[in-house]
Amino acid sequence: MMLGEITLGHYLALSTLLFLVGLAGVLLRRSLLIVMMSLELLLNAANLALVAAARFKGIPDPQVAVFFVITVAAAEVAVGLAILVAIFRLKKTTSAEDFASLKF
Amino acid sequence: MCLPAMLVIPLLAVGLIALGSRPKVTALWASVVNCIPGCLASGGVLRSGEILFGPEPIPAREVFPAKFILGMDGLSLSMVWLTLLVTVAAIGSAQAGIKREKEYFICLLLIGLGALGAFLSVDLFYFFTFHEVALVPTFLLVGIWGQGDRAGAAWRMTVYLMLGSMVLLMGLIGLYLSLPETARSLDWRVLGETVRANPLSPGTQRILAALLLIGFGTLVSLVPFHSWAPGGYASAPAPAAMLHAGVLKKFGLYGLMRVALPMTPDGWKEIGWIVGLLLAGNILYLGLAALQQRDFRWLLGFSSAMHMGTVFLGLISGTVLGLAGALTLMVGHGLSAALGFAVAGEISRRTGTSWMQDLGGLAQRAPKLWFYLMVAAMASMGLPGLANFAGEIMIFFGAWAAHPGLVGIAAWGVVLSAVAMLRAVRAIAFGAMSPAVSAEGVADLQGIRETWPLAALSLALLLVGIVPLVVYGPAQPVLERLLTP
Amino acid sequence: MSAWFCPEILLTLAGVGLILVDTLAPEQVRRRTPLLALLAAMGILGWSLWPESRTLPTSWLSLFISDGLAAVFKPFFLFCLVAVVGMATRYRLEADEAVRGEFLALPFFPTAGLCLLVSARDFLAVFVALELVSISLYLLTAFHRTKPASLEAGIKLLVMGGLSTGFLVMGIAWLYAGAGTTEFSKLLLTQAGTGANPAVLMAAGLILAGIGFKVAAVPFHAWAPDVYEGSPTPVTAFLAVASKAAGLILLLRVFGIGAFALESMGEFFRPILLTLGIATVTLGTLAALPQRDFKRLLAYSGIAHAGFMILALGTGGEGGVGTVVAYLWAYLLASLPVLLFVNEMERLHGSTDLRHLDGIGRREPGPSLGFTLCLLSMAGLPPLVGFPVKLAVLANLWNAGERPALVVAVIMAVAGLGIYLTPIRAMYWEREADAIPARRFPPFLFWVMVMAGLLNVWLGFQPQELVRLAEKSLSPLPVLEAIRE
Amino acid sequence: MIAYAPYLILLLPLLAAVAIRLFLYPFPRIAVPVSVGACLGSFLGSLMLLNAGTPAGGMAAPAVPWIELAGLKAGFSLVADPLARLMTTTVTGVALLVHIYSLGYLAKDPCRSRFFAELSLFVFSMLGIVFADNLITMFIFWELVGLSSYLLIGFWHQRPAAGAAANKAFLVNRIGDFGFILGILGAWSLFGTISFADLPSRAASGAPFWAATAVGLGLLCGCLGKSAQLPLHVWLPDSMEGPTPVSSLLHAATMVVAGVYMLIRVLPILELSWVTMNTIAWIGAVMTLLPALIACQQNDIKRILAYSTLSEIAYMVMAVGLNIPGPGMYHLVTHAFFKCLLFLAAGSAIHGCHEEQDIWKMGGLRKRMPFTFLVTWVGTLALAAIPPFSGFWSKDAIFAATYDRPGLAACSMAAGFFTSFFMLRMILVAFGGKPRSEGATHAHEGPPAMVVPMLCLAVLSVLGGILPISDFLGMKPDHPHHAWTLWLSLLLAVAGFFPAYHLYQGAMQDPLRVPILQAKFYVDEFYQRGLVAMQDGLGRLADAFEGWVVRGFLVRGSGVAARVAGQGLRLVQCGQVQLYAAVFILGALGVVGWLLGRVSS
Amino acid sequence: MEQFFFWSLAVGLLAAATSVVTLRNPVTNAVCLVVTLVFQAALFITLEATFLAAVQVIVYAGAVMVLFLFVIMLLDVKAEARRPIPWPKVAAVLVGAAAVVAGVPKLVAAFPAAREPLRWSAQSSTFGAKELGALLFTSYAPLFLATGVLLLVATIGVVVLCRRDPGS
Repeated sequence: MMLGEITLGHYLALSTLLFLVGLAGVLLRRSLLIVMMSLELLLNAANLALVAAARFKGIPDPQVAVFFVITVAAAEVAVGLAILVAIFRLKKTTSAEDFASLKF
Repeated sequence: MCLPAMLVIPLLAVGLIALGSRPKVTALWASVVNCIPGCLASGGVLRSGEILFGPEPIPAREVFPAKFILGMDGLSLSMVWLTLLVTVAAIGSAQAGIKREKEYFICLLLIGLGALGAFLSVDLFYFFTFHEVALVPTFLLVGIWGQGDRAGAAWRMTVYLMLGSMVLLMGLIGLYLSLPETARSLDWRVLGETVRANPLSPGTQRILAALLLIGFGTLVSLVPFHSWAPGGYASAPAPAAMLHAGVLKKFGLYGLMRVALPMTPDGWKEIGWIVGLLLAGNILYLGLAALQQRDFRWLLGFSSAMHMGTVFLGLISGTVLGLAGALTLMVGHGLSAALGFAVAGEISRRTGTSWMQDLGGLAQRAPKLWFYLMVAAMASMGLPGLANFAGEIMIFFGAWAAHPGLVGIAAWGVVLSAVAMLRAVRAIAFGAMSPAVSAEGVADLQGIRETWPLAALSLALLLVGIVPLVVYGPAQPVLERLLTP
Repeated sequence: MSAWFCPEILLTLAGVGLILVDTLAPEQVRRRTPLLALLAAMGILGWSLWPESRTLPTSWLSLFISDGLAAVFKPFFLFCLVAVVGMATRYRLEADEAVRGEFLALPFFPTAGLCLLVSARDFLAVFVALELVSISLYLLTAFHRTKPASLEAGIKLLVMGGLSTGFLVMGIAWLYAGAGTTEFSKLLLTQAGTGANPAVLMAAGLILAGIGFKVAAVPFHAWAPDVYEGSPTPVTAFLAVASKAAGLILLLRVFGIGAFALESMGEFFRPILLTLGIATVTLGTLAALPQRDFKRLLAYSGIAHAGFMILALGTGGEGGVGTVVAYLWAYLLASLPVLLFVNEMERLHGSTDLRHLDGIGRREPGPSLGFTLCLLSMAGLPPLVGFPVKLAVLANLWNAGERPALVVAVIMAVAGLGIYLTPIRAMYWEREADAIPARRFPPFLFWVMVMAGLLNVWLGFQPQELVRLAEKSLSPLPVLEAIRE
Repeated sequence: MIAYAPYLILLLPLLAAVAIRLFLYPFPRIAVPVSVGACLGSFLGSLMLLNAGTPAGGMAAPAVPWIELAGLKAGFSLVADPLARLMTTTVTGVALLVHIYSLGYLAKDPCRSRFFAELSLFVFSMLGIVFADNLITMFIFWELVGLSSYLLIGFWHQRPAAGAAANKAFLVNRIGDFGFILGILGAWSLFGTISFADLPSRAASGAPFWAATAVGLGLLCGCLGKSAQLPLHVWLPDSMEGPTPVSSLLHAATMVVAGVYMLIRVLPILELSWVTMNTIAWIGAVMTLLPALIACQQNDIKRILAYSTLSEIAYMVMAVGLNIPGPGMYHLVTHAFFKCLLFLAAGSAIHGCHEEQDIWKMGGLRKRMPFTFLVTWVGTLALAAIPPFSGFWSKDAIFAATYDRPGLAACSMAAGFFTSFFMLRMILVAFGGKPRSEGATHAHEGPPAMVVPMLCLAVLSVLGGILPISDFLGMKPDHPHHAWTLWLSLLLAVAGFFPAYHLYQGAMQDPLRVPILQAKFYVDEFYQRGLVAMQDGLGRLADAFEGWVVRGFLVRGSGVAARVAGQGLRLVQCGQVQLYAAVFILGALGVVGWLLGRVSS
Repeated sequence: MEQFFFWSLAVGLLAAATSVVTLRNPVTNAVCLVVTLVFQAALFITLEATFLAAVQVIVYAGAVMVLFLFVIMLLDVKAEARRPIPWPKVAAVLVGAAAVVAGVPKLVAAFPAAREPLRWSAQSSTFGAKELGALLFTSYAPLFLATGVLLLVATIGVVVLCRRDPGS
């Protein structure tokens, strides 16, 4: 495999691993900023898979999808950061553990 | 038109009360006036066998299979009259000026409405729906105006009844779906014909019969699905207990007669032995438990649940006689339970207690009340001349050939019920006057105003007891058809 | 040309217009923004009900479809919008009053997204529409930024939403890699006749997680209670009704009538949907029982309702799909008024704790009656509209022979009664609340609640209308039909 | 016209009862005469009917249908055959006298409207039993008689003992009726009829032996309850808590013999099984002796008479068991006269002594109440079967039939001995000697309303022996008359007086103490500690099970379980968004893993 | 050639991504994220998506990251304080991840098309800005519009949320 030819499978595997790293970040980091970065990693993993699919399937549509994903990701980040800023102003913290007043 | 009128009148009364008319008067008048369409409809039934209101049933599958068809035949006739009468009596004996009077009478009217609707519905969907209409008013009645552990009783009663209803619903759904797709219908007349033409497979019948038994059985407080009943009735305010024990409980029996028996005859026969076992439990277990009650309302609750066993015996007898007896006993039990709870209500309203050991000597203080107490007790223990006896005798004769052992148990149940009732009467009526009874302000029933609901129920008991033909006569052709395979 | 006046475009324009008015117009006009917003929402609703207005621009038709389902549900969302905007005009933003214009305008955009979503026939379109909704909702949830709970809800929704977006996009990517297309009908075609494609299955699983988030199906539900509780109540309404409905319709399109709806795929998806459904119903019902905050209670109750719908979907076939459609409408009719009531309650008391309901039944009989009826409808009690749809779910389960799911559904339907009777009990049984607010409910609430209650009753009694709606939503299913043949 | 007479006779008392209950309740001055008048009317009607002289088959009055459905034809059709006519006349006659007696006895009771209403109700019910032409009708009135008995025993509400006795009477009767109804059902399924008229022909066509036995024993149960025979006799002595006229009418003369009447009605069924017949005969024989023994040690004057009643009824039962209904009925009629007389006399004594019932607290009444003393002697001699008093003739016919059944003969004749013994004991203690209490010192005769009925009954008790009752019934026994039974029984009866005289002449307290007899053979205790306790124990068990297991554990438990499950599920919802994410991810991985696992397998 | 680029870029990408998740200083995280994105852009180039690679660098690495850094600076976020590593949590994640990772090759191998080898210039189907643009403005035009609305909403929302001094 190491020396074999690069296939779609390789890219998908790489994308999956990247996705897993993102998930780990979402689960483990306390800082909501980093959690949001990890969310970006998730989207990027998907983007990688999309582009690979476009290349190997020979269709342009996944690449269009990547456009939308990037746009959405940007909007999401903007909104997320805005909320974070608002939260920080109110509570002076961005640690996920400090947001557990709503429960049970 | 008289059939929908019977549903519209209580509804109008509810509206009027909500808008501020005097609750008791309005409710009472509505329930009395409601007897007029009842009379008209009965006249129609007696002339032509059955009367209907609503669209004709179409056997083919439509968008939604349920049709709002009201109908009345000889079988529903007596149930409808039972409802009308007990509603009048319950509202009549309800206390005007109780807290939240408006809601109180609205709830009572709604229970009566639900029962009437259920007995008048030809379509199983509406049949079920109307019964459930009474559920929430019951919850509120027990919860707001009840005594003792009212919260627990209300919850228990409601959840239990709901659970039973859901099992019942499963049975009805299953019944509907196990018919061939072209022949599906919810109209029990059509259903009956369909099933008669091509009976369901034995396996299906068994399952359906079991589901219907559990479902209806819970509503009827068949052992072991009974435990909502005694406590619920003990906690309920008297008119609610009258309506529920007297009328609404009959829904389950009526349903068994109407649906389970004709639709799943073989399944019903197959599980007959289970029913036998359970009804024996009703009679013996609940009868024994009734002996130990110290609170008169609890005793009435147990005894009311206990008598259901005898009705079930009529249902599994497989003879017209047994079924007619079951029907008569349903009416009798409805009237006597209503009377019993009414008397219990009057007693505890006057003396502030229904603990039998705290009463005593009531017969001297309140001879009229004692008289009605005696009527209720005697009816409940099956004294000839009152309706229950006629029903029991017919059941015994009808079921003797098939289930002599169960008839023996049921006959012993009469003894048990006598023991329980006589003990109660002795404790309440005889002996020296207890402080609660001799207390200031305890009075006998005052004039016609307080007496008439009890008198009406007693007279009805007497009428059915002496001329049971009024109950089983119109129903006879229907019952015969139910049993024809 | 008139096609360009489709609701999506009108909504966007209205939203933008409102913001412009709010920003630029003189003070006299700005004071009228709430009225303007309400009128705009109502206008669009009216327009969408106009028979001609629901076609889409032709150039959109490669991504969107204008079928019965879309036609039935665009008014649904607009209806929600009207309610949400109405509630938003009444919601207290406290220190943030200055941005009420934005608060009123923002819901228009996710509504447009939802309208797009229900007519999407391509996963890419689904993604974009869904994100339009999600991102607007992140903002709306956190909108009440002086309230820590609101911000916390916003950030929680954002994190979980981002996660689910990741799964959805990943699913889309794998779909491209596996099948080369994301269009529903093409997906159907590519799968038809061939064996199961693992890549497609995997993609479907990931997408399911993404949609499951929207629906708040267990185990993708955990955000819902916190977010519902923390959000401004109008936004809770949007989440609970519109957003959830959109998720279900998506689920329905994807697993019920498009994309993965082939019979051969049923063996993969039906067990999953049923399992999810069972888990969802159970958790939603049981966890709702001990809740003390009304919005949180509604969140769990919403989870339970979603579970019922997923169960219906899990039975497969048109019956299941039609059931979900009818159920959603019933859910809308029952839960929107409830939320409206809660919104008013919050306005008076400043919180949505259940204790504010104590004794409200006496103080505000009219609204309380409507509220009670809606709650009972949610409980699925006849004769309210919640009953026939729950009945349909159970009937589907029976018909499909899914016994375990059926049993769970029945038990949870009964246990669910406890959820809704608790507030009713508080309203009617309990003593007056400690702090009675000086002000009373506004008169409009009386009419809205009473009308809503009566509507629930009427449709429960005559559910044909709902069934017609369901039939209509299923009318053209060209691709699926073609493939089945 | 005469065919409707039974209805007239039957309904007059009912009308009186209803009228009093509904309208005349507050006006005892009108209510009481109405009741007496109704009874008089019934009596006159009975006399007319008795003289109507119709054929032996009797005449059935037109039927009123009750339940006619699917093979069961139960209606109120009345029969007026000689048996019924004789019984009617007896019942109404005695009842009329007791009514009149009550006028005096209860002259001051404020509740006498109720008393007379209940008394009328009783007469109605009793006549219903008499006229019933089928088993169901009989059962209906059977129960109504039970009800009226209950009401009358419990007439004095304020006395706790009255309530207890009333309950006991009703319940024990109910237990008997339990067997009775099963017997009726059995008879119905065995012979296809419930009509007495059809029974002989149907029974003649035969039936399986054990089935017939079972049916017979079932019907016997009814008799045991109502006629207070072993083992259901315990209620009768207690029922003496009721007013004395009630004891005399219901619990001596009429109601308690209804069981015998019923047995005679269903004799065709009983005859089918020798087991049944022997059982009846032996129960009768044993019950002649046991109560007579018990009575020897009782101190309550009414109880002594009650035990004697038990013993006398047992003679009638034994007669039925020996298949000689004629003498049985004969004894029934004469017994009605003299036992009613004795009770009225006892009532008179009690009344005279200001409600004192203990014979040891009376004494010396012979002087103060000579008339009562006289009629008591008349009754006693009739009871002890001393010729020429009526009891001699009727008992003799029964003794005669035991000539080839030594066991039965021994029991019944020994009973005769003890009867004489305890009756003389009663007379000596109550009427002889000196007054032993304040009440007895001031004793006096009752008003004329009380005296006249006693006089009538005394005459009847003396002359009753000349009534040709067996002939009237057409039930003359066909076995030969053996003189030795006559002489032996007479000898024993007379012999009974001697020890009594020896022991009790002038006695101030009872010289005999036989604990087992004082305790009535411990039957009550056995029932109370055994059967009632067992039933109550089972009841307590059921109640506890209901309360703890069903309501407490199962019902409340499931509610609690739901709550606990809800609380448990809430704990997952800890507010930490990353935990939510973990749940989400695990769920998604689960779904995907399941799908892939499914496709690869 | 393909192998070399792929493997080296893959390793770099994963390493950078792992650093995003593991390092403590937020600024470092952000920089690592930029590196990740650049690596990914390079991978896009190996997949002949040159235009997207450019967009990736400009939009993501340029705009989004600037936003992140801006917020980090604005909020003055400190490095996450050291704390005992939540071993159970980490272990659980590791075990889960290991299980999934072990499953990845098998999973990928299950794809019908997964074994297609990649050869540069072997296929002529490259999609440049022109093709994508055409698609975006024809078939996907409605989505394009919707994205526009989305951005509008986001803008409004951000403005509302981040206004200074609420209420005054």
